[in-house]
Amino acid sequence: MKKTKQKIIKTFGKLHAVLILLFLYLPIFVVVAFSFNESRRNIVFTGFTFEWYGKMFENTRLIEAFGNTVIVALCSTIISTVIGTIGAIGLHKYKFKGKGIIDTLMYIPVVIPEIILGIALLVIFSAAQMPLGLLTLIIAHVTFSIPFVVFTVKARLNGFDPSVEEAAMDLGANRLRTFFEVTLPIIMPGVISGALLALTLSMDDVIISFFTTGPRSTTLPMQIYSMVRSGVSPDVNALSTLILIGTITIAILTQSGIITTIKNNILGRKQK
Amino acid sequence: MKPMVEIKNVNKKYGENHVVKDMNFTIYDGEFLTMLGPSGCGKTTTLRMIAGFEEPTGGSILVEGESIEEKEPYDRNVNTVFQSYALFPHKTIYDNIAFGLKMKKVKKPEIKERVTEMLSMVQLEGFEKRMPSQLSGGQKQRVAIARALINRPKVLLLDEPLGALDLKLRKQMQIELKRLQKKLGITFVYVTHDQEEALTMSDRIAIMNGGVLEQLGTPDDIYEHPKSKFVADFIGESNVLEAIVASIEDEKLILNTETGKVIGKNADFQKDEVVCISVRPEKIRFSETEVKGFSLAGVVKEHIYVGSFVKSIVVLPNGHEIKINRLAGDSLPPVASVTHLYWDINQITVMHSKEHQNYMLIQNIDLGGYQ
Amino acid sequence: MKAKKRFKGLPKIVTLAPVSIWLLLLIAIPLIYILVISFLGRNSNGSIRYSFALENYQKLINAQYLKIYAQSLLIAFFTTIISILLSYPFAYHMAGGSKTKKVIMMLLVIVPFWTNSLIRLYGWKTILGSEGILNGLLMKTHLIQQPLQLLFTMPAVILGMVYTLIPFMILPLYASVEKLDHSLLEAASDLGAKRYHAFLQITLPLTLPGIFAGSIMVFIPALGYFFVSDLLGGGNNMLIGNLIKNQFNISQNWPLGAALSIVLIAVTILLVKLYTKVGGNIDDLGVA
Amino acid sequence: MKRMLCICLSLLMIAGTLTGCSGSKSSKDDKKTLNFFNWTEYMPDSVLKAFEKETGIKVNYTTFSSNEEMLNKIKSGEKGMYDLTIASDYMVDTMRTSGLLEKLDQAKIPNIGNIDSKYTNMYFDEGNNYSVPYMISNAILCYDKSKIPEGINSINDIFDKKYKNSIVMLDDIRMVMGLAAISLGYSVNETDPAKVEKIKQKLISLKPNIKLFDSDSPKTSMISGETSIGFMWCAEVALAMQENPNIVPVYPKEGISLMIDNFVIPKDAKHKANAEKFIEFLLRPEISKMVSAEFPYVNPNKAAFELLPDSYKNNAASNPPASALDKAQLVKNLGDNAQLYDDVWTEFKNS
Repeated sequence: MKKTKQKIIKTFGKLHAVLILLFLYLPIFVVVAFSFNESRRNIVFTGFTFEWYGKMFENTRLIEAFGNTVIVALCSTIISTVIGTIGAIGLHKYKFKGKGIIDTLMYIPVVIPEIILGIALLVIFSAAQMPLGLLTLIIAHVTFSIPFVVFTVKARLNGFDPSVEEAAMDLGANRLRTFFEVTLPIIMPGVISGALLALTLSMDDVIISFFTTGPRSTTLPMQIYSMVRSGVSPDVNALSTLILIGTITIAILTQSGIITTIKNNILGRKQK
Repeated sequence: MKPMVEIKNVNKKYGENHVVKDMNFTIYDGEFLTMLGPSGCGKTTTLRMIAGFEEPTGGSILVEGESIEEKEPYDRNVNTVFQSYALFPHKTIYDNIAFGLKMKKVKKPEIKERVTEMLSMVQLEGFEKRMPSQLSGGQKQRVAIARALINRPKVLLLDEPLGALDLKLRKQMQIELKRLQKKLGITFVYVTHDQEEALTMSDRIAIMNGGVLEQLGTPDDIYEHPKSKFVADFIGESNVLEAIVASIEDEKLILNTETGKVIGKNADFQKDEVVCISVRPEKIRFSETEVKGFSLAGVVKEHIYVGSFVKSIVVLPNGHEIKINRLAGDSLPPVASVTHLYWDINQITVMHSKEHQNYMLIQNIDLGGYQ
Repeated sequence: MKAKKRFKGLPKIVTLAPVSIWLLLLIAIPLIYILVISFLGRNSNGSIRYSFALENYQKLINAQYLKIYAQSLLIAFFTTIISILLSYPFAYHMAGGSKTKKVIMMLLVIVPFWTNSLIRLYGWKTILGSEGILNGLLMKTHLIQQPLQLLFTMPAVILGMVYTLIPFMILPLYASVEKLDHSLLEAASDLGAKRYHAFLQITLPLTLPGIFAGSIMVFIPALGYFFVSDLLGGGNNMLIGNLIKNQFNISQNWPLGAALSIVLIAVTILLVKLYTKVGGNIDDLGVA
Repeated sequence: MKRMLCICLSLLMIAGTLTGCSGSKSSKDDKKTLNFFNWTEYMPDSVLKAFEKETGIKVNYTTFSSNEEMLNKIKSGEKGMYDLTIASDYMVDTMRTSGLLEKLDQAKIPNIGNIDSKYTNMYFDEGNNYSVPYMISNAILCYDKSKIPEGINSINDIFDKKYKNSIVMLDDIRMVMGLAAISLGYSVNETDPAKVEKIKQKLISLKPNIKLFDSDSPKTSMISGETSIGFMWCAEVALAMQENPNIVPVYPKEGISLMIDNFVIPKDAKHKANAEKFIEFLLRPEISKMVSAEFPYVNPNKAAFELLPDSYKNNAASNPPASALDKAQLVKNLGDNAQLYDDVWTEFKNS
């Protein structure tokens, strides 16, 4: 009797998981499907066509926006990941007077309404006479990405054994070498998920980007936002489909790193 | 013998918590010295100060005559084996062991050769490609030692390396460590709270308590002649009695303990001074009648058979229990009978006692109907 | 010879300086700027009148605003509860799988995150519209004669919120369920606890930090996600997000908008502090 | 595996920077650029390309979705960031009084003569020293005659209970409240609290009939049949009519509210000359015709009007009857009463 009960729970669990994933992916199937739709309006599926993909590549402003987004997303992700990771290590290891303040400040970007953070940053940039452009965009994106990197890396640092660092120093590695040879590799999964989160946030932001960008540096989300405002037409769907495929490949590449290490472990155990 | 490590009035304070108080001792080249003491006695802190993970608030540490307390851990010709092994979880065993050499930019072929040699020394041939998570406790511990020794350090520091192993494996590792130390001739500084381990492995033991060096000496010197009540208590089992010097007859001391007179060996004690006597359980003998000079008697509470010998407990009138170990087969007074205790004065130690006032307090208790 | 004095503070400064300076410059200063504005007035042409005024905070206590706050809190509350009910079994199942399965399921949860959230909501609009796919199917199979009114209702807004925020609930839940060591469960059943007893007495309490962390990461954003209520709710009801947005746009009343934002931030920081008092581990707030 | 991972990540970065740099070729801020800040979907690409080809001036085109968004950016951003933008009538008034606009050099814009005199010398900018009308849009009603055969011709018709849950409205305070004001015969800029209270009650009575608010693209709900009555910009109605012939525009007899969008040059614009050149270029009849072809708003350019095809002329949505225009009202700044309207709107939305 106990066996079947466990089986039921297991299948229920599987079924539930599949339903949730379906729920998550339903609209994405629709978006991808309508990217091949013939009619201009995303209402009814009339015919199959690749027209929108072609049309999309001609749209130079779209490509330029995509270029800007890639630069901003990558630079802001790298900067916020670097500052966030070493910051998390610092916050994990050391106590200092203003620690309470920094910890509370860490939550502000998560909660502050985007429109007001955007305006406040714009006021600061103009007060500092900084010309609005890719640089100010990157600075703004780093500002709201850092907390997420710090949270994920700190979560990873939770189970970190400090004597491993001491062992490395004991064996002749200076502090910097220890960081790169020992600390960083161990907390890498935390750093990667922090970076992925920062990348996601940067590629989805519209309101803060609107206020902190200059005339020549519109980003893709802003472009999509304006296209959507005039009624979603299939070329937006086509664009989103391409981005989706792009991000899936990046995710598989980075995460597969973990999968292969797992495989090595399994192989390793067999060898013994 | 050339001094290898010199600790010169080293102090360490964490805020007001004075962890190491004015430590002074020397470790000689090729010696196996153990720092022994209860947890929190400052032994690990001292070790970490030699390794460079902590900086002394005062005093200096010299290795081969050169002061190193200002130096970074990676600039010191010293290596450490950690209690938690601290192997690099993301590197293979080969990379773990080769780490030190890689830092010294040793050429690849030489690294390969020395690592293979070290692996055979610790009986881990063929484990190069393994990950630390795939090894047992003993294997991990041996990799940690190999990783430290491969750099041919002047001094090897071991921070309770056998703590996590089971009894049988620990015994085996104790012997292996001793053999390795003798073979390589490297100075070992070993930290443990397990006194039996210290006694079996060390050339010399430094007993520490509350940040103070109680005694430094060979294992038998410490066992036979503990300098303080703490050392006597801490090393092996010991009966410690407080007494007052009634009179001195050339090298004999007539001592009044709370429940009777005993005799001890004189070593510059004054009359009426309060002293502590430390008597090893195997050194006390029973007697039907009172032996000359001794008036210590008590009721036999129980005899416990412990493999090769018998542990007996005798309760003195003031409730103090005396432990006596006799070889199995010796004649023993029956339980609940009164017996007289005596010993050979050369086999016990008399010590100056700090708790002087305490004795005065209990002197005039009426012993009442002693039967 | 004296070895060079080790500059002990270097690693501390190298690690903490960048993040602290960045936060102080680009978060603390805007916060002060917003706080200052929230105590100023508004000129007739919409610019800021630089004279101290408490009017903004007084204005907050008016029936309409309280109604909006209540409604937003209600929607955020329902969104959180539904997210927990949907995510818990999923996270539990995910934590039970093999290592590779865990990574794959984690990926499956994160990937939808990366397509533009607006486009995905439009996807829902196409599905739920009265001429949409769902209604079309139901009509075709004669289950219903009249198309159902699914869009522009409160449930549609909550569906949109849950859809956008559910990954924020699954990941911390997964993190705390995975940390749970299963020997505890065996111990419970060994002591005669039936399956649901074991769940109530052991699993649930131990995964409370995860639930609490997930709730905070769903509840707070849900208060501010005005574009979900505009798209799926047809702008029929106002959330705190809409209210704040209007102050900065149409009515050009920055000080009032600032005051509203300060209140929202204060409520959130209060929630986070409450969370730490309950013993939740702050680090659980981070994604697994 | 790790090495392969790093290689692909670095490849990605190089690709990103390449497309990025190629994208923003003329990063130097030289003479030959025009930073144009415009509404989304309000300027055909073809016109921008034609201008670039003819004058060699590269147009950096950034968009916003409401007058106030543009104002926020210009107000708090650095001076002279944008050379040209488009503001509705009341916004021109606000920006002019706040000193955010440059005076136009009339000599450089002779084509201003093409603009219908009805739309020049308006209250917000006598003598057009600061603004040049670009397009006029008015908020009108429309209905799907397949669903509502009896049709609609006045604002009060839509208050009928039978149209429950069937209207798509603009999500715009001034336009929606203006509609209710006009239906009561009040001005769209009514500030008398008693009258404003009446407007509020009237709006609340309309709420059950409203299915959704949508300023992005209300036409989608009309085309998809989600709603049978709509209150939206005339161009949206015109575009909806192309997709769904059943849709009929309605100029309610009580009158409509009007919005005139104008070219303006922000203060300290770096390329003022280029901006003026662009305005002059846009005022040419054939160019203005290109704009109306893609965005069927009401075109104030008389010269261009003649060139427009009949489909534009007899389409009532983009070419309103003269009678409707006389009674059209302009939305004005409310000054201190803005809060009054905001409270009404919040209560209406909450009802």
